[in-house]
Amino acid sequence: MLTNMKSHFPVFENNPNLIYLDSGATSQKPRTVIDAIRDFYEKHNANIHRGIYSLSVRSTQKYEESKGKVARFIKARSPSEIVYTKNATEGLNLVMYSLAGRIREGDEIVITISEHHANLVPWQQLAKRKRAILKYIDVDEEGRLNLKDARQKITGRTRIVAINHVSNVTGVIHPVEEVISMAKKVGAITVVDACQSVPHIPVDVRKMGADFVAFSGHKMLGPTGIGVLWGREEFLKEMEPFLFGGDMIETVELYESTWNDIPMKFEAGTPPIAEAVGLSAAVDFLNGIGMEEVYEHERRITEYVLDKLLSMDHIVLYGPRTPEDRIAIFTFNVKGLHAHDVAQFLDYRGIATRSGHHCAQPLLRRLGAEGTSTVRASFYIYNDSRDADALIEALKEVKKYVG
Amino acid sequence: MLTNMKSHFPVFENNPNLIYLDSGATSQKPRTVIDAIRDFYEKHNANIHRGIYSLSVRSTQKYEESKGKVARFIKARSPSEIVYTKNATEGLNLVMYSLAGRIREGDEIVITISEHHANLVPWQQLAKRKRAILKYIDVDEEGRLNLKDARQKITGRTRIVAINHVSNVTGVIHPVEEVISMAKKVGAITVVDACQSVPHIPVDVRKMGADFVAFSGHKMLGPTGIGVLWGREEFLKEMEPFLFGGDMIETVELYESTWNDIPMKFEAGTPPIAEAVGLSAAVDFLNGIGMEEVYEHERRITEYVLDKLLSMDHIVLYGPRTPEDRIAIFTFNVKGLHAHDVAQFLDYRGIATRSGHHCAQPLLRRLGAEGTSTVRASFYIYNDSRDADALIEALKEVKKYVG
Amino acid sequence: MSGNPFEHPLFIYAKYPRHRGRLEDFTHTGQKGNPSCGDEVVYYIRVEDGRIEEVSFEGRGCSVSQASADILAEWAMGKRVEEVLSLEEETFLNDIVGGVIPTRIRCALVSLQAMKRALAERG
Amino acid sequence: MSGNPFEHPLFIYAKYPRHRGRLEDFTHTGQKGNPSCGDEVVYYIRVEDGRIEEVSFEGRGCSVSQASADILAEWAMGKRVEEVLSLEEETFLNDIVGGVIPTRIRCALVSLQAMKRALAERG
Ligand SMILES: Cc1ncc(COP(=O)(O)O)c(C=O)c1O
Ligand SMILES: Cc1ncc(COP(=O)(O)O)c(C=O)c1O
Repeated sequence: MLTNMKSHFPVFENNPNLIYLDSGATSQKPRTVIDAIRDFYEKHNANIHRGIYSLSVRSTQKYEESKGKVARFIKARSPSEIVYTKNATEGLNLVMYSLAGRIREGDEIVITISEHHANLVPWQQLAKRKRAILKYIDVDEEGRLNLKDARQKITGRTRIVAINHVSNVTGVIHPVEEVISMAKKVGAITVVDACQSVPHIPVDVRKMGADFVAFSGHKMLGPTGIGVLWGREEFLKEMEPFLFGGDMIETVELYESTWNDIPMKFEAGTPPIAEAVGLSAAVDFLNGIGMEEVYEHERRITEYVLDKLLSMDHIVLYGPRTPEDRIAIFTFNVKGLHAHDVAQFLDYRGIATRSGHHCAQPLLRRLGAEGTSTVRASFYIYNDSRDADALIEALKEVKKYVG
Repeated sequence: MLTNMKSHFPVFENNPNLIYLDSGATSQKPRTVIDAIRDFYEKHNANIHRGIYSLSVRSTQKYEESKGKVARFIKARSPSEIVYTKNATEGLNLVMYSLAGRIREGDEIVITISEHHANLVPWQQLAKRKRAILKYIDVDEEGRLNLKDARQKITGRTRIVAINHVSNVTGVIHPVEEVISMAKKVGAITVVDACQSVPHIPVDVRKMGADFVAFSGHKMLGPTGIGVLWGREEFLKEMEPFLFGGDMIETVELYESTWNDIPMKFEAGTPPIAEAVGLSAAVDFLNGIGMEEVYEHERRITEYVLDKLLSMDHIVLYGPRTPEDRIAIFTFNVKGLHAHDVAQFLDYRGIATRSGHHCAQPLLRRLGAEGTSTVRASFYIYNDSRDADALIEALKEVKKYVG
Repeated sequence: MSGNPFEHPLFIYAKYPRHRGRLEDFTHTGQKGNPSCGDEVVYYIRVEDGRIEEVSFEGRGCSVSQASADILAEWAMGKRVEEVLSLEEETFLNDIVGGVIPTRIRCALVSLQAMKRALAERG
Repeated sequence: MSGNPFEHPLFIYAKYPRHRGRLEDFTHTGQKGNPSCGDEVVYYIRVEDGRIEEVSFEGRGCSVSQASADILAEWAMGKRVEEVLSLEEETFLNDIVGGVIPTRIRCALVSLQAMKRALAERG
């Protein structure tokens, strides 16, 4: 297990009793990330591109350096395949809007029932607008993807396949490579929501084989206000731009414009500069640990927590009952108690969890979560077995209020 | 004149020789803003909405508080009219995409020749896509709006009028109220790009009368990664959402979704939370000075600089030659020298300016700037007459390299 | 409401509601749900001469939503319709429900909205 | 390039170009502009048996773009076409132009791109 991690995160110093189990929503930030942002504003702050003065040169270099780091982190071919967005949601919408022109009536868009709304509602709305057919690949009772169903749903009429790499509800690591290769066979474009994978497991976008991969900075120790969209160069080059404005153009005539090279073509206006610098530091921090180690750490936590959770018969767990191919996210309910009440009790015990539908209403319905309200505890590198014990103890205690 | 302002901005401590005249591109950040961001990450960081634990309650409150402050700052009716975007460019694109459904072939969209690309390219592309007619209101030789031309261009077929409040090239404060009232008479929707006004002059969106007003946080002492779109409640309520995903929905069924209330309907995914907290501190800082005082300060600088610039016959100034109705932005060329070379010389003298087309190619062509490359010096609250003198001295010195 | 929610009066109220059920002879009914968490409240109300004679509710959800539904039913009985329609959120939350922590406000307001919807309909 | 641009060799080059003008008998020509600042370079090149015999250029823009156009013209003369086509940006910037500060790289590369465009065309 990783040890002494909390000491790198000032939030735990300032909230000594905090047991933070909501990293699935957003992670805490190490001191190095916070310092990098401050340092940027205090020493180098300037807008990037076209500034000819030293400050602007420095800020441009830092911005480019950040892209280089992110590119290497996910094994992209080049930093020019990295588009910075405001969050993962914008990245997924960008792909949807930019590909919209290729979708015709009757075309099929295939997603899974386990998508976060960010990788569901855009495709649903695109399908409605274009009279395309939206199809859902099913999961089993534990939230694992039904590959047989995938093979049936992906057909010669499928134009786009969009899928999450890791579910933010069940923690399942989906076999995206297999789904992508099915999609490739029929010539469909593939889009992966990697929000819950990039922070938690090693991700190699080239091995994965997808055409687009989106994720957020704030879930991987980085700041809010920045997301990453990786896109295969060929696609980025030929795609229509999405947001129009400064920096994404080459020339602007009164009635016509031409576009800048990638990735600038997709970065209209002032980008999240300080945020890029913060994200850079976050990648450094994760590299310092090693993503294999991050995954191992979560796997040990998973084994520990799963064992305890499954032994409590007042707990209903939504998701896999085995520790393979999953990260340390646990979504559950206490029989007879409402998720909000349980989450509030946990908070009363100093444990920060989330209750609600976790932006995945269709999945929670599929898994049979009544009213779609559930409690989610999600772990990250700074959590240890003491945090796990606190959760387990509190859940044992809750039993007395049941019924 | 405001005095001792630089002491509030750490960048000047760390770059003691820096004469920063590029606030039109992005402003420097006061210590209070930098501290607010750090404080947020170190003490309160959590995702907002639906978190039932204390940290999330605090971060949600800080986010809401930020909206309240921004709403009061621009005299909006309610914080629910404030949508946070990633930058002003996104805000303007949001309006364009959300209104697109109302535009038919032959409809007219009227903008001005002095728009920044962010308030030009979106409308140009909308017009192309819908076969609508894009019309430009002209400016005079000094960049002041031609109101007679506005009266001619705005007709019964005009559906949208989009205009910048203050030009980022000439510094002219346009009479937007008059243009808006012309637009109202014909029932057109009005969109104001207030990027260069909100940081520099008192802005009252209700008095202004527009339907939408967009601006950026990073130009008004706030962080990168956040912009503001104010929209009239009636419009926001009936408009189609733009980005789809978490938090902007009410219910998600497999093939249908319903939308959340405003402003959440327009804020898909994790918003710029730390950035909102930083913007809050920026608004406090500006309120501490008073926007009337900010404007007065710039007016005094303008009088001072204008006088000197106009006395140098090797300088060609693009913009008003009088100090009325303008802010302290000066765009110019040195006769016989290229803007890039001049800007680099200024940098050599420690003066940070910008050279290029300032994302306003059509305006620079209109004003006769050859090759559209010009130097821009833009002042803000931390600049004083010493900064102005440094610029003037350097420009005098440059004369010897001419010809 | 803060601290242990299971030892809070609202949790007890939710467990032992006084007005749960469906009136036989209601003149007004109205429903409100919070789809994001599945909370739901339906009121059945008997109004006579502009006065609320009897109220009951059905629904499901967290303790705060169900308890405040019950409390509001109790409070409304005997009041005039206008009085209930003009009840402000702040007053409801603080003076009638007795204070609700920020995160649970949405839960509590479901009942007020259901009640207003019911009374706003012509009976 | 850093320091005072007006006392930098590139500025002098730009002021006193050796190869400005238009060849009468060119076999290749190519143009590249940087619309964002108006820099522009057009090359006129005479190639014989795969060897570059003569080069001239026209254009306008900042000192870096115009000086590097001139320097590249000088360098290219006598070289074989393939050699020029395989010239890398780094080498061009550092060894031929003599180093360019980051902000001016785009300015300097306009000429290299124009030259490659010219030579890539069939004569
Ligand atoms: C007038 C004007 N409009 C729009 C913008 C675009 O702002 P942003 O880059 O923050 O989206 C700017 C700033 O560059 C501007 O000056
Ligand atoms: C699987 C998944 N997809 C998408 C998102 C959306 O990310 P963001 O809110 O940063 O846009 C999240 C996070 O909430 C997520 O967990």
